[in-house]
Amino acid sequence: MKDTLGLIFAYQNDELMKSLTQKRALSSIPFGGRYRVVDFALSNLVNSGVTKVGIITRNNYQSLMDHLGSGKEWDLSRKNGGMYILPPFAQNSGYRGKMEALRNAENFIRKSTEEYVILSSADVIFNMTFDDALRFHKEKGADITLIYKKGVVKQFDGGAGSGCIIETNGDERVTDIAVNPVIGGEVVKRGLEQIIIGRSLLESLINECTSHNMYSLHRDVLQRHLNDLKIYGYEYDGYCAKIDSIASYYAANMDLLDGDIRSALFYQDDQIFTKIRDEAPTLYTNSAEVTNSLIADGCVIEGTVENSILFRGVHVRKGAVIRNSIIMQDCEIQEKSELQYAITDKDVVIRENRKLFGYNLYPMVLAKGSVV
Amino acid sequence: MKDTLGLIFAYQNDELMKSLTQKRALSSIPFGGRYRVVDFALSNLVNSGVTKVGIITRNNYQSLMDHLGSGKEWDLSRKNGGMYILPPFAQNSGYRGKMEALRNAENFIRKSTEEYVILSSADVIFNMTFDDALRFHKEKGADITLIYKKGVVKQFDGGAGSGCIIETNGDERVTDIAVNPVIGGEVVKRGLEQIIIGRSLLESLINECTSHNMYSLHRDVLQRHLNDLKIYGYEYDGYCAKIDSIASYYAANMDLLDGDIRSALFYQDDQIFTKIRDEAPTLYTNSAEVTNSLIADGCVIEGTVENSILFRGVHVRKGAVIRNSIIMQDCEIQEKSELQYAITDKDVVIRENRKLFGYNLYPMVLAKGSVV
Amino acid sequence: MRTKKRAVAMLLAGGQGSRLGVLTKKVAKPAIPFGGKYRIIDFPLSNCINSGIDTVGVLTQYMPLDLNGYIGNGQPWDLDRNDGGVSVLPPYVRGKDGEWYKGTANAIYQNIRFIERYDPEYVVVLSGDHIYKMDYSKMIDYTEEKNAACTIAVLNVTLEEATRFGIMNTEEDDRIYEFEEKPAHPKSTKASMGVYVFEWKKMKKYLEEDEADPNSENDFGKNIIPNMLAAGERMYAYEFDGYWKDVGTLQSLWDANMELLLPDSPINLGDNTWKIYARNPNEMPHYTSGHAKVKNAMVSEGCRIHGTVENSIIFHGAYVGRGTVVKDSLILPNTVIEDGAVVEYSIIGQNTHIGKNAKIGAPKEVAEATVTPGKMTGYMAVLADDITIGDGQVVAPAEMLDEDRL
Amino acid sequence: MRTKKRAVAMLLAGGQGSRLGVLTKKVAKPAIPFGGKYRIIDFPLSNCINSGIDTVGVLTQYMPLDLNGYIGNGQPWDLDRNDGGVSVLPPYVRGKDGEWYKGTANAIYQNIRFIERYDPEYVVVLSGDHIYKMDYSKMIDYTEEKNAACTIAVLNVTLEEATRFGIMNTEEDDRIYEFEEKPAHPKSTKASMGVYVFEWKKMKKYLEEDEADPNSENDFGKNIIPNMLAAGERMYAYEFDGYWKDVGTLQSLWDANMELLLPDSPINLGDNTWKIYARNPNEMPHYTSGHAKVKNAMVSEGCRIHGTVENSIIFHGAYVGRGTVVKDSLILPNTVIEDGAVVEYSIIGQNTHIGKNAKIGAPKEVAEATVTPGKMTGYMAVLADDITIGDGQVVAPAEMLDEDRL
Repeated sequence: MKDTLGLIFAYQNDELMKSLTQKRALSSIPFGGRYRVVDFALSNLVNSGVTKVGIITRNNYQSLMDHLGSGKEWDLSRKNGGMYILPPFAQNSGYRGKMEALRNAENFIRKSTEEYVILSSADVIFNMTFDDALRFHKEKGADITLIYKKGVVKQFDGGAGSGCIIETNGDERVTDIAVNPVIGGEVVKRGLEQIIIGRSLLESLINECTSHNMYSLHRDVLQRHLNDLKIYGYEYDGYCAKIDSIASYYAANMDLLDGDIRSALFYQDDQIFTKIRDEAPTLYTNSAEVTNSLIADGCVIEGTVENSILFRGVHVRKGAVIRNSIIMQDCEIQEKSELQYAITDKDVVIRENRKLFGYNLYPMVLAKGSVV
Repeated sequence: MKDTLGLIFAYQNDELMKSLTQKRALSSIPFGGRYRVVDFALSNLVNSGVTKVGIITRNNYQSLMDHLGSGKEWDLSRKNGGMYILPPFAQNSGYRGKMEALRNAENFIRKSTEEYVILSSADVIFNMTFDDALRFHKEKGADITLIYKKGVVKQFDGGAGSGCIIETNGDERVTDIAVNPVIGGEVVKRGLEQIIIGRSLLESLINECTSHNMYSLHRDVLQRHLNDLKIYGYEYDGYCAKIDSIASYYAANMDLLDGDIRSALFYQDDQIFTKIRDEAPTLYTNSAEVTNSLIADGCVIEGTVENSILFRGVHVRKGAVIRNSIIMQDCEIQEKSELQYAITDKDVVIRENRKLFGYNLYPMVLAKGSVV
Repeated sequence: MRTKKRAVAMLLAGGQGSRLGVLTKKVAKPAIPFGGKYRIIDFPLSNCINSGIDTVGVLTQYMPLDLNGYIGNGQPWDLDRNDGGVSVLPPYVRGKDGEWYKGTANAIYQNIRFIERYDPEYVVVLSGDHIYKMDYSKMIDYTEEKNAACTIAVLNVTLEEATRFGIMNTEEDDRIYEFEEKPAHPKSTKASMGVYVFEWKKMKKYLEEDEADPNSENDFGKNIIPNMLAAGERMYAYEFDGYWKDVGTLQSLWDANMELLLPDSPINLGDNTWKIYARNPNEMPHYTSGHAKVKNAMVSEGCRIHGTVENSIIFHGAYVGRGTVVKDSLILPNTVIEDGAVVEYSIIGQNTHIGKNAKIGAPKEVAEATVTPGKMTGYMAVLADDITIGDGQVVAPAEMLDEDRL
Repeated sequence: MRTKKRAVAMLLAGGQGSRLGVLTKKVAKPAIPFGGKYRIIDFPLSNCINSGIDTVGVLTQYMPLDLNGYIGNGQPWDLDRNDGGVSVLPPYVRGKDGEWYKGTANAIYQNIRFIERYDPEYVVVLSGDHIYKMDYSKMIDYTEEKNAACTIAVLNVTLEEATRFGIMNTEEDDRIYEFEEKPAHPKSTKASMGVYVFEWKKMKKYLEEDEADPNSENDFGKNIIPNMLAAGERMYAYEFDGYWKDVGTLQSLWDANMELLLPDSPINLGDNTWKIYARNPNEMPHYTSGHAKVKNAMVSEGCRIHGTVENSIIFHGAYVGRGTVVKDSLILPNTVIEDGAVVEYSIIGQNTHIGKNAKIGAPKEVAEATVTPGKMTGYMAVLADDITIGDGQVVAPAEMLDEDRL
């Protein structure tokens, strides 16, 4: 897929998740013990053979830049192509929609020579290569192909709605696009915000939007051009989770305790790459009691851990109990403290004998660096 | 100099040079046939053994980022330390002074462990290592050391004034600091905007300025604290040129045709590093007539070139004549055209038989990509 | 960015390590896995960068493919530099004939041109056989202070142990007047750690003289050091009092790994002030299932643990099935141990597959009480890399197995 | 990021290149400078990356230090990859004994394990002796189309030239039925370029059989190809009609360099669609002074030209003094030619210093008319790397000089 350019929307900074996104973009939230959310979008492109990827940022992207570095871990530190961070123009403090964000990448797109572009939102957890979808796009002679997932959409409280729901005919041509509709428990085709489009078409659509002060990809491009452009849907039938609320973030992490989902995401030829951190392996002492948990390197476990995810460098001291929780990098859970349904951001310290309990769908979030 | 952090002010975007800085920061203006202005500040730090460098940017820094890449060419693509681009906070559209710019780097400075900081402006062309100056700084027990150059300041029309002029006593302690004074032809000590300071002192000065809404390094720090801080001057006696106007930019380029200045800047153990571009060596045909010129790789010369600087990939066609000019990357000077005292930005095409003449101190500037 | 370097390190990584038995069948000893995710060579390489030495030549000769691939461009150790960094130095042909490295001194001799590129004042000679953390820059400072031609790092051992080491006999100020290899009646307890700092100019002279001597074995311990002493060069012992472990035998490899499980482990891999770097495999966090029981163990990323693990090191990517028991063992990377198998007091090579209900080794106390120890293995069972043990098969304690058992 | 690769390239860079005389005294032939800033190996390496082959093994044996340093981590050719990239493969010791590469086939045989890491369908075998631009991916496609076990790239030469090449005799559809090495009476003009594409599974089989044959010379041309033909394998000639030049002799090296000066040079180094990459020295733009006269010449960065240069290639970092004349010559990197010297029809090695008013070689026409040609040098004067010619000294045409002349 040398003829395809990748563009990642990495600027989402969802208000609904603000406890975790206060100092970082959604795309750089830690996930699954050692990853960041953006690793999935980026690895999918790399695994598809895309060697030139632009990352569209807005604000709070220092943490994202620190994570991505020179792109080495994704093999995108290259002489030709590779990874390009696309910072916002100075005066711009926000994008009203994706088409406005793409204006920021216009120069990058114009200077590229690839025939196709994959537009990927960095808020979906999935492991997919685009080879088959691109073949489908070419065979259908499509102008735009939307990757979708068929199923019942889990509705999380505080979620950003269901995104776009499409309908397709027998030929998989898209016949209707609904933006954030209210849906019940029915099976729908939900767009994953992973889109294949010709580069020159994308350029002209950006121009069209700019000159008409339009900005929404869904409303101003997909809905408006539903009839005059050939828009197709391509079904992805693997695991996926959209991160748009604390609840959906928590649920997607907990999904990883399911062996099948873990297999689908990680034990594949196509790996999910992430930034290296040099840590020793995790040490279990004689008093450790760990069940059904995912544990990164660098932890020291002297207490009890159940149904939880521990990031790198967590220290669980003697008598401490962690259940159904997500403990990020370098947290320390001191003697005899207890956590249930909690998400502790990086560098949190839970003092001795403290007890903190959240609920399943309303996990308690402790901000970065807090000492409780 | 492992105990020293480098910070480069790379955001200058001088209004006086706007024909060259329209789409780039001053620090990324091409210079000397294959360099960018920022290469000097960056190489000086690297040559001094500094391995952690923050680059303070503001806007129009895409071109700077493209140039710097991962920092590989400066050996600053490292696991520990290396190069950090410090983008502005989103809402910030400009800095009123260097202390305000440093606020942007506060986090970076606080997280560092080095004892000293070198603050370096990326608008000076010079080749200097800071080892001796740092030794001086330590021996004197100085709080702040200003590197200065003694001499008559060349006044270029349209220049940004003479910067700061200092006076020092016999012990080299700074006794007076004048900001942009009007000066005649006398010998003065001109600050090169290369400053050594303790990291913790710098942190507290940034805090002080922030809390009092002050922003100027010269007025609010150096002048205000002239008596209660130990501010010393350290003389640099090599070649230097400050780029602050088209005329000073032109003159500094032309200086390179002087063998002694070339030696001082380039034929040293301490090299000036820059981004690699893969070009074949330059080809002279039978009709080439080249004298007293500096010529980068990738050129094809069929015409006449005198007292000029040719960047990479320039094509001088038969019968074309270039005198006293600066021709940037990938320009094409077609048959029988003639240039005198001209600066052509990248990708300029001069059509057949065109004749363009500027004057010595008012060279004609042709904007990037123009076809004349 | 100045090419002149204060010190260049030369790491002797050419040895076969034959006392490690089947583990070195396909890889050179410095590439043997250690401590859950490391390899032995990570220790000297990390020591170099942590000591501020950014130019390292690695002298390889035996089965270098894995080692070369592992070292790569040196990036994991921050040794990918425009000027210096890590270079792998194999033997080569010049003129008409090629020459293998005849001995440790000859290996350095053949690479004089490499060293001279950097015009160093000092050359640090290291080996890839030891687990330790050491700041070489302090030893270089000491060499400079003493104005010595050569400094040899020594460790204080017991008089009994001293009979198994190269021993430095020194004056009161640590100047060496005699070197004895494995003395029957040691006069001193200062054992050489195999870490040397040489003043380069002197070293070059002795290397050239040694090369010209047809009777020399071209070895540092046997030739260069004695020659320098005989010539009256200033040579000093540099005392090191940290943790240092030779991992040249299967037993010492097992011991050194197990010491990582001690409370306040003497090598402390979690110490951020002196990190040991490794080429990180890209694996997800390890999963410990609802059926698992893990006590006093080290588990690395990519592992899936469904059984019981005690007093063991599980290297990255390994799988321990349900009902499986692993005790007192090292399970090297990417090995699979199926359901119901029992592995006790064993070292299991990389990528090896152990079938269901197989039985490898015996409980440590049982083995030690009932079995005749193997020459290399002691009471342990040791399995090579890349082999398969069928369901229900048995590998006895003290056995060293190099082929499938189906 | 999938480890399985369609094709892996193996570049044979172990030859000494003895016909290049003093130029290969210190460096392997593929590391010889070419075209002002390149080295010969830049051509096959750049061809690989431009053909989409990102996994290259470089087989070295002779004087590899410079070559290894030059290749480094492969970054200049965009061959520094997390998976694949360029790997230098020296000979090594396994078991007890080491084995030098006995022949081209043996060199590949010894690195079967390297190749198998990438599980390729095809292996491309290249040599480091030729200047050319070629898209190997088209040749691989052709191999696949023809369902061939091996494809050999051929060039159409004259019948006369054919006597000096390995010649492929083919059917009408380009299937090879016979291979003749330097035939006295060639039946065909299809000369082998030394570029092979093999189906890996087949190749491995023949390599193993060849290794088992004690009488084999372990050479592709002498053993592998004939054996495969004899066994009836499908082997095809792949016609290449671009520029291709063997630079195995001093004369051909000079010729190939000079062809860069032709209008519409056949190798066109300025073509951005097929870039030739090189490890770039960090040097400033070259300076041509007010006294200089440069015509029909190639000048690279870092040069300082104060004299007359005609019909010559001046490599990077060279200095040509005032009043100095350089004609019909190659001046390799970092060489200094002082004021008033005259260099004609010569090749001057790297870092060589030529004193004032020295005289090297003679005008081409004069030399050709008056001098007995040297066996290696022809009518040229050839100076080794790193030597010094004193002021006023003379080096005669056809002379090859390997030491200082003061």
